[in-house]
Amino acid sequence: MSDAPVPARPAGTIHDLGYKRYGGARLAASTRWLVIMRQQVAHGWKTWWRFKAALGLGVIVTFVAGGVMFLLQDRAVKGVVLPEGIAATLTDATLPRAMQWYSRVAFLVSLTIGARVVAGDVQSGAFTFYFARSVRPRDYVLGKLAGMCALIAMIYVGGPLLLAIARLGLSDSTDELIAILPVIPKALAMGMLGTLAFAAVPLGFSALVHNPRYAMALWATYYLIVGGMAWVLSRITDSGIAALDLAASLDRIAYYLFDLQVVWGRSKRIDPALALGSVLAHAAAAIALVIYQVRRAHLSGIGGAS
Amino acid sequence: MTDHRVPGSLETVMTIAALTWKRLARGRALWVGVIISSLLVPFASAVRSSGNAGTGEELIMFALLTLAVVPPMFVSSSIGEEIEERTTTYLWSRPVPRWTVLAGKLATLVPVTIVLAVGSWSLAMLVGPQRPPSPESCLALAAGVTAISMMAAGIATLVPKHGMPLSICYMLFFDLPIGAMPISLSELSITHHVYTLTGMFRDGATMPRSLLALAILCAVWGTVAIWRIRRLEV
Amino acid sequence: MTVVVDNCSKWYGHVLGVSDVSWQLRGGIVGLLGPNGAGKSTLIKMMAGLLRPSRGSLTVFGKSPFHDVAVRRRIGYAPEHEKTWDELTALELVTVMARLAGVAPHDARGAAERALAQMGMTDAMHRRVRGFSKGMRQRTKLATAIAHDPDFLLLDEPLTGVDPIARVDIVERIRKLAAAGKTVVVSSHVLYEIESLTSEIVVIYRGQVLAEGNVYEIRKLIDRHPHRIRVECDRPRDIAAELATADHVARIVFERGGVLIETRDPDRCYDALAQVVIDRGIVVSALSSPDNNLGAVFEYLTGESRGRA
Amino acid sequence: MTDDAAVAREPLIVLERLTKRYGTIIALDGVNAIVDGQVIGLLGPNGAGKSTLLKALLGLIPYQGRARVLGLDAAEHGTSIRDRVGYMPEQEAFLAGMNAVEQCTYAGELSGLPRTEAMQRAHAALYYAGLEEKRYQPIDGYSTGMKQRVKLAQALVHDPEILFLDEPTNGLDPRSRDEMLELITELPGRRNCAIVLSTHLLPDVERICDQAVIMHKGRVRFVGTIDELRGARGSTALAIELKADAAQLAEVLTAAGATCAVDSAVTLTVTLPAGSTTQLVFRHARDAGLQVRSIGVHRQTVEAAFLRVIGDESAQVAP
Repeated sequence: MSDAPVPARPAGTIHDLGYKRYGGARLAASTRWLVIMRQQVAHGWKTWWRFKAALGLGVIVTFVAGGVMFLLQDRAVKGVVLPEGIAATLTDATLPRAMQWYSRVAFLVSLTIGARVVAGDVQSGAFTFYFARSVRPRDYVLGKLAGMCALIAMIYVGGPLLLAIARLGLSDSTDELIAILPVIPKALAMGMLGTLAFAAVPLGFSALVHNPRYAMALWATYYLIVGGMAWVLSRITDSGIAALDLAASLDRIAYYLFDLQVVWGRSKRIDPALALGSVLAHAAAAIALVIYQVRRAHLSGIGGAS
Repeated sequence: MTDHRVPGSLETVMTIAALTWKRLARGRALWVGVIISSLLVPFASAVRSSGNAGTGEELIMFALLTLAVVPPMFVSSSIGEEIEERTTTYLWSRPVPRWTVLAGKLATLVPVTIVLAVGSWSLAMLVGPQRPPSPESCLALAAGVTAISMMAAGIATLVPKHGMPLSICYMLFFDLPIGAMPISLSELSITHHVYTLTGMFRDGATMPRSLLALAILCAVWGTVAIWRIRRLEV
Repeated sequence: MTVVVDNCSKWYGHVLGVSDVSWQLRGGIVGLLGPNGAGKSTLIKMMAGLLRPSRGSLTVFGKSPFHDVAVRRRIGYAPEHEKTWDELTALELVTVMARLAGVAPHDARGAAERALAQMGMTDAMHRRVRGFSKGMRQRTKLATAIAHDPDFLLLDEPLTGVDPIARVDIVERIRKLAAAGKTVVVSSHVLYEIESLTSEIVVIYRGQVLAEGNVYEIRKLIDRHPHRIRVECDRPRDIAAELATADHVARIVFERGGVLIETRDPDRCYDALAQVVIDRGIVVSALSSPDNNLGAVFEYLTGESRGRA
Repeated sequence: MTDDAAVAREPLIVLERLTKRYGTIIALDGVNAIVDGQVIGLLGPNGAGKSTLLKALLGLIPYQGRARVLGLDAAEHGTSIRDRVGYMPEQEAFLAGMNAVEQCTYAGELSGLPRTEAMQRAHAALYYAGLEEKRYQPIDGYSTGMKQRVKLAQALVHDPEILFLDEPTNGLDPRSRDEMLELITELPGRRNCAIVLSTHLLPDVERICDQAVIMHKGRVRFVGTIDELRGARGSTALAIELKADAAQLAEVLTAAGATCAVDSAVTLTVTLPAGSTTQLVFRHARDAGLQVRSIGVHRQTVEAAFLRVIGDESAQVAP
């Protein structure tokens, strides 16, 4: 026993609180976008005016639409008919009709957050913060885009999905339930498309000019005025130019997805394929613009104006 | 040079106006403004080429919409940014009364915006309906620009940081909706009076009355702006 | 009297900028010293007419600069921040500022050119301010302050961020302005910048004037607090023996090649030390005191001279 | 990190014919230098090419020639270098509406630390920078000194091996400046992290740097220790400080055969005549009723040395 004495436990210890070198592995550069995305969501979530107010409006839209769906199930809707030519009831038409309201709410978010992202970062010197670290331009773009998508998806995917579930709940029989089960993937697809549009396009405008104010003005002008003009033009010319109106295009796609024919209204003139093409082209052009501008900012790098 | 001459008010207004013009012309704001205003022209031309001459009613609607964006952008960038970036320290340390700075800025911004608005409107009328714009409509746009600029100046001095979005929201969510109301609340709406002044829509109110209303609105916002800018520190 | 400040206070909301300051400024170059947030800029801005005192009065040439427009004609102010109207060239900027200050229109451009030349900016004056380095921005700001030939210059941190070559040059130019009879107030929180410029200082601390006057006079205040004097010499024991009995000496410590004396009365101690050195013919190779510099004065004045290792 | 030993032997920064052109402007003109040390001062007037050099070292811009940092080629391994290097920018580079902890955590995560590790290190870095109580307040309301501390903390958070500090004491009052410099000097010992300090405040360099690199017009003019820069070799002149009136002492000492230069109202530089000691100074001072406050070997200040190196076009010290 005495051969192996148990080391006496000291009565007191002073622990070395000194600096410990980080020994763990660093995460791969390809995960940086996740960090940026989370920050973008956290940033939007932070104050009442940036995102939560709009989210509140989105919730109100969902509740009102759900209420309409439930209370006025059998009321026919003006302007849209089912493929067989029968007037659509609010049960079927509420979800696609609600999309334009979600668009309005998403526009508000894109105006208060989306249209300022890149321009704001240029102005506040945040690019120095990003590019002095192992963040590549593509990480930044992907992260910001994903962040904006996540924010808008809360409204634009979440709302329609809830409405789709409500629609399932209103089915009279199991057969009907199974027959209308596709509303879920349809609502998802619709929501994701709209989310992409309202995340990417304002981001593109925010990269267009280096001043958040001008970026906001340009985005508002494009969405409200150019869209309105395109719509008026297409009414006069009976052409599909109204596809330039993002709101109308999204509307049209919604009606198409939910098998409703538009008899009159803003989105009547747009061919669904054209509408889809327009939304995707807008998003692609915007993302390309952001990538181009962020690369330029990356090359000028950190520090002063040399 | 030691005669300690203090510049006259008119001289100061002119100096500030020239300065504002130089900064506007060299910055991007002017081009953004030109782009937004001139959207009206390709639109009119497209309407025309579709074989639909139109009367300009739709054009005036879009002209008013651009007015909801362009003057707030110019005015709140020029005033709000100056306050926010503290370049006002240069101005306030000079021997000039503060209202002259405001007047000088508006003396450039308002005419420039009027030229943009009336210019693109006239061009759009010539390209689209192919007739000269009525003097009333030009006057209406000019009065509208003035009133909206005064409103934007008031808001920009009250809330320098968020002047532009607030002004735009004011136009979109307050001014335009109440202008469409049939009740007397519409007297508060700038856009309502501009519509009346164009003489394109008859809705009872006479033009002198609208002019008077706009003048009162200008005076109210102008007072707010001057009151604020006199109290502003740094 | 150029400036008279009388029981003057300034609050921003609940934040106190300047607290019950009474102070007068006659002329010459005055260095306004103090830590960040002590109230230097607030005081300067009040003198420039940008801020209105919350209480008390502040006059420049007998007038209130906030309310009296005309008196600002005689003031030249260069703000602390860097932002200017970057779209303009240096010449345009200075010309506009000169015109706003009342220089006759036909003369403004000439005045601006002269002011820029005075600041060594002739070569760059047709370039836009946007691309300027900090040194060039500071010079341009100084040119805007002097273009209308004011009698009283307020320069807020004119040397911050300027590279050493430019700093030497700017200091020289500011001194020339003072030599030409102008009253100049220069603020800084870096002591050695001010040291090269003037010996007249005002120390602002916690919104109050803590000390004012000639820096060497102020330095005498330092003699109130204990000093350590390090003497490197050939015979430290002789010094120790001689000074050990003096009532002003608190402690004597031998060090390698010398001796460290702690004293309660530096003024007397230095004299006594010199006497010992002379009397005993000691060869002193170095004499120094960590507590005997302006930095120490500054720390002493601002109350919290931290314990040194 | 198995080749830690190998990395340690490699100098911090190796530059070979490093050249960078912006159009017709040559920002870096064939720079050759080997830089090593613990606290390195990077000096030069505006436009000397310092920030371009930093950008090249961080692998942010393309360049000609070679640049190696910590043994890694900057052109190829930009992201790995940036993970191991901390950068404290001169201008404000904060994200709107964030407090110090969030900012530092985010910075750590962007440098590849897992979230929990980043949070822990953010707090540690902010403690180190002395921002204990204020770290949950939004940065917008910070004073200049506090902002500088946040910038330092965010540069430290990911445990860098080299820290580039761009004007870290700019806008700080003497006490904050002392504290900041103290923080910086402790870094190599406590965190095993080399410092590259770029500043216009040469007394700072004098106080904390052991090495200096001086750049001018896109070239490196000097690489070496601070003592080499000052040239402390065998100067016989004395720097003397009085309680008052240096001019008067200069007068009497000149009469006694010394060479004097009055530096300020209370300081002068004296070269004593051959064979005399400081006794001469003390005696004349006492006789003139003056009090000697300090005597030391006159050393060229870093500022003077810097001006000499920059001013002397031909004095290019090749490494």
